[in-house]
Amino acid sequence: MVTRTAEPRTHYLNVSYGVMSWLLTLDHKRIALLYLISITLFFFLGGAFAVLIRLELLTPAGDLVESETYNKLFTMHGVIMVFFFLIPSIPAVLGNFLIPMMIGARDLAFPRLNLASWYIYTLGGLFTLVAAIFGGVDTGWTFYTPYSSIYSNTHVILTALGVFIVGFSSVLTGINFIVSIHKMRAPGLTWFRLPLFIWAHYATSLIFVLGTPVLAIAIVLVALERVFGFGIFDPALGGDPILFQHLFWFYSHPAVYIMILPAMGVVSEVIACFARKRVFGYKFVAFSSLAIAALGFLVWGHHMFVSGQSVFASLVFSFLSMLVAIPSAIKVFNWTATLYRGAIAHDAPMLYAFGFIGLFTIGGLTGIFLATTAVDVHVHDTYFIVAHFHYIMVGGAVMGYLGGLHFWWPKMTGRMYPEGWAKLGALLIFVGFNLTFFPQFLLGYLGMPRRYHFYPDEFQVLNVMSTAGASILGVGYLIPMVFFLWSLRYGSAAGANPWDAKGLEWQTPSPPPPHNFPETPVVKEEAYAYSSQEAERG
Amino acid sequence: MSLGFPLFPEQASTVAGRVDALYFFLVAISVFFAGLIFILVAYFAIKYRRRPGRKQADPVPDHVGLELAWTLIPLGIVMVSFIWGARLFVTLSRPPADALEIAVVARQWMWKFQHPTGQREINELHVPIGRPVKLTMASEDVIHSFFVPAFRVKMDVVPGRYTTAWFEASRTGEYHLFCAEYCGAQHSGMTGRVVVLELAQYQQWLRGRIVAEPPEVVGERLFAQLGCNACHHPDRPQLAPFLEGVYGTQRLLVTGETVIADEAYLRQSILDPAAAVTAGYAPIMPSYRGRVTEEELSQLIAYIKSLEKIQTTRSP
Amino acid sequence: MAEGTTVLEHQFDDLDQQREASSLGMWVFLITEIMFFGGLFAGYAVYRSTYPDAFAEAGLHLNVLVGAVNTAVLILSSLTMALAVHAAQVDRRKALVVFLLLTILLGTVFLGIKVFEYADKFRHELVPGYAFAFEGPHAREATIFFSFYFAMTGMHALHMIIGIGILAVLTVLVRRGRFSSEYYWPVELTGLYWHFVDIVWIYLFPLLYLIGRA
Amino acid sequence: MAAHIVPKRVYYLVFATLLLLTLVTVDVAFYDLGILSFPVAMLIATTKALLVIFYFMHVRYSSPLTWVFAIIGFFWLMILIGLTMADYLTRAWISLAGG
Repeated sequence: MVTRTAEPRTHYLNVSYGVMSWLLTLDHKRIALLYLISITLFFFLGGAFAVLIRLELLTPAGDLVESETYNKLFTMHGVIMVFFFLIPSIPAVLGNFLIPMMIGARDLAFPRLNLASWYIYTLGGLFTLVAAIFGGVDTGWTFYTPYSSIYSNTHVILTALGVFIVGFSSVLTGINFIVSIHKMRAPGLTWFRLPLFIWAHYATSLIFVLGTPVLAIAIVLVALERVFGFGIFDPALGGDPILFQHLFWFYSHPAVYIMILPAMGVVSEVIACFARKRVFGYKFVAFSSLAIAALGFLVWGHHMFVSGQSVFASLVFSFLSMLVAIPSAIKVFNWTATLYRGAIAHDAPMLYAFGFIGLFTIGGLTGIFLATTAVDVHVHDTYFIVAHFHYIMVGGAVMGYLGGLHFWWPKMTGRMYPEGWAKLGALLIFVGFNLTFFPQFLLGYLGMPRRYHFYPDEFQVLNVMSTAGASILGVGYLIPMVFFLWSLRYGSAAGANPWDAKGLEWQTPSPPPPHNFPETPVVKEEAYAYSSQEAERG
Repeated sequence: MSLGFPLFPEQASTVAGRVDALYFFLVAISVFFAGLIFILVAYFAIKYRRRPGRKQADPVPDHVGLELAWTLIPLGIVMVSFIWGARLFVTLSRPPADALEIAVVARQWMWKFQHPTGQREINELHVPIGRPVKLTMASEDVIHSFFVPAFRVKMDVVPGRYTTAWFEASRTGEYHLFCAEYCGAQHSGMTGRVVVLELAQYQQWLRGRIVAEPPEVVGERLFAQLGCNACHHPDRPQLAPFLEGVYGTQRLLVTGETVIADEAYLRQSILDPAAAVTAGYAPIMPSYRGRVTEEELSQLIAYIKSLEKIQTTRSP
Repeated sequence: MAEGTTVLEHQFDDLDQQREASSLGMWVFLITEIMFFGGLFAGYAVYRSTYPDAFAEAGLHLNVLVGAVNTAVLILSSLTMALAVHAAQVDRRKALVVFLLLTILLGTVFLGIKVFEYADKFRHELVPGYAFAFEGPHAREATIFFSFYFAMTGMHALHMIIGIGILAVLTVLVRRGRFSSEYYWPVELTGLYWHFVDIVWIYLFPLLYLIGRA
Repeated sequence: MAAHIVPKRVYYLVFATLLLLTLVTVDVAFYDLGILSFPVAMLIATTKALLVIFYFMHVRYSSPLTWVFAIIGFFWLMILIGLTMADYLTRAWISLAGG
């Protein structure tokens, strides 16, 4: 089972050396690492903006930075975290690395497109960074018209161009995943033998492909209006600024599922492995991913209940938004049921999975508040929303990403991370996260609007709690950063399958050879056949 | 509150309690399901932890009945929430007919209000208790949002059109008014207060303000200054329709469609007369876009609306 | 087959798999294109339903004859593209080159006519943001119509230019003998893209040129 | 799975039909069909688009997977346009005070 290497074995990391061997690589595993480095940079950049935001909100007065600066801070935080960290995070790093291995392929279908997608990502990132350096942008990550198209005098075009460009990288990734999953599966690997990680990424890729172009055209239209004076959303010409919101949220609501679906895929893998059980209700979990992707496109209007959208449309969107809660609930119940009578190990990836379930449950349940029209009227654009989407995006997506990173780190690097530190990091992140964002639910219902630079005094205590939590959260994020780097040199060798996990990616050495498998594997059993493994051993 | 800082907003409107009731229903649902999940996960994680003697899991077959249960039960619950919310939302969207009508103009970064009797306020709104108040809101620049947490009322103010909101204050006092839609540099400074007074105090407050002309009087003067009465005049029925009693009626358009002559229609007819011409008339009216401000526009509309009340004898 | 093996990329098992994957990839890409233009169509639908008269009146300022001729040119280019794919399938390299060049030529003619039309709009000051001298009661909303006219036809023209670029590269590769009846799908995929751009125009033509004619 | 080779005759036929339909749609545009003029124009355009998709783009001879993705594209386009219009076409439904 375990591959012993007497002499240095050729793997994807040592097959060639030099900067160019990385910058021109077509190997999906190396491209995944390129993405890992870039999105980590953006994560800490976005995090730095968050630190400044939380420090400013420590006191009710606007005393740390000017209002203009504060507005740029939350805008850059949102733009960078959403478009340059969360959306590419799990798909571009873990998905890129694992999908070919999980389906028993030598690479993705289009390796050159894969590399191109990283360059496009980098180019988009550069535009956004240049915009930030030249003074930033202050429209909010939502770029609402007519503020963005006419009134703002910051670097809207440069930033929007960055977002536009990075969209192409999403599209290319999506095409690559869809085609690979359809056409490159190993012999015997039928759809219902696929790991749930693959199902989740398939659903995610559909959103990439169907949604991203609509955001792209929305941005193009804003640019045409801003640069050339076209009349598209301009009320002075009879244009409707709300049309922009429709186009924007057609992508940006499903984008939330781009973030959470892959995390759900990670959690399915981790729970199955550490409970040593097949995921309960496999087909329901698999199809609920597709259901989320499909229904996710029908609900965007719940961002617009108080926008001046028609009352009838709001009711339709409210109804449809309720439906999307169901597949999410199905997943949570099935994960919980998977734990029943399992053999549960409490390693760090599993702690992240537990954290994910808890935080996603809260995020999902508060989503029902927002889908309920009359309650949303009150909490819309308050800190309740901020808390809700951070529970989904950070409590959900980032916990999933970190859990996945811990889980597959041995596979990616061939090294183990220090388990004690990892558990400490997971604990700090969980505690810090809740302390940061739970008070924001209370703030939101009290009525504190989002994007406020200064605020009435009575909101201060909860804001102080939130800032205190953020500092714990910040430390929590630094810990894995440090020990992952440490493990590259000092971590113990991992072996092919340190978790004794199922799945094709664990059947090849760590780090994997350049083309993943010595010969194409043939699949004879379903995913997560942990009990049959037991039977084999007698 | 003993904590020294609030954890729950005041209820100062007739709908606040109803919104909160739904909110608490959802909180109860959330606590139940989140609690259920947390307890089960924690219980399973401990009871079935891996230990000597428990290296492998017990196989548990899938259970379609369970899947159906946790599909259908949550579905039922969210449908309750949808229907409950929808009914309340429709209430929130329909101002009562007898409401006190206040014109709101939002701009970077202030709120301007005008009472039906002409009094104007900036960043401060005085309203009587126990009387529905309807806000007809317009923006001079970007999107803003009128938000009074204590009333549980929020509505975006969108440039180029009217949006409306309404509330009926149920408790006297001063309450926060926020702009909830990000609107630029001083967004967080675009705040104010709503002062709820007893009816007598409100009337006293109205009397105490500098006597301004009621909006319909200013509107009437504008109507003459802008030359509207050159065509909209009983002597020239072939040129333009009478405006007496026009507000709130069904209008047949040249396209064959009918519209209700509400604020939005009157606004459109002043700014873009050609967009919806009343049947039987030629599209000869010039646009007044750029020639009237949002406030003048609301005064003109107030005048046209007032014609309904003044005019008692109607041509047959 | 010797030629075939050189084009087989390492991640695929055989040429059939590679061809199917490439074809599926192209179709998925075309979906993104549908959604990209879809945003424009949705915006158009919103404003056309809001300002039907203004759109009808503004549409009269476009030249139906020119639009119809351009439609015919584009349909003809789709035919030559389809014939190019056919020539590639039956290994007739000379015919393939001829049809590709014809397609490029027709695409260029289309763009030439488009330039002529744009110049006309500039001359008559019907360009939002540059000079807009539309007369009539609907002048304001007509700005929106012409904004969409330029955004839609501009995006379409951009796709045409990209398509012509791809066709040019393809022609060079064909002359270098890179393709055969076994490995011809780059021609086919380019064809898919070209036909898609044609379809977009098939909708743009009635939406922009033909409304309000009666 | 060898590629299907479509006879050239089919291409010429499709081309002729497309030209004919172009003439028809131009001609029809000059008759006042009232509210029907828009649906008729779209019907003709869709017929033309389907001809191109089925024959020039070979979908008629393609695998079910290609059909699925082609349909998904247009279906999602309809979602985008349909739900957006669900807002714009119903804005007047709850308008005047008291409703």
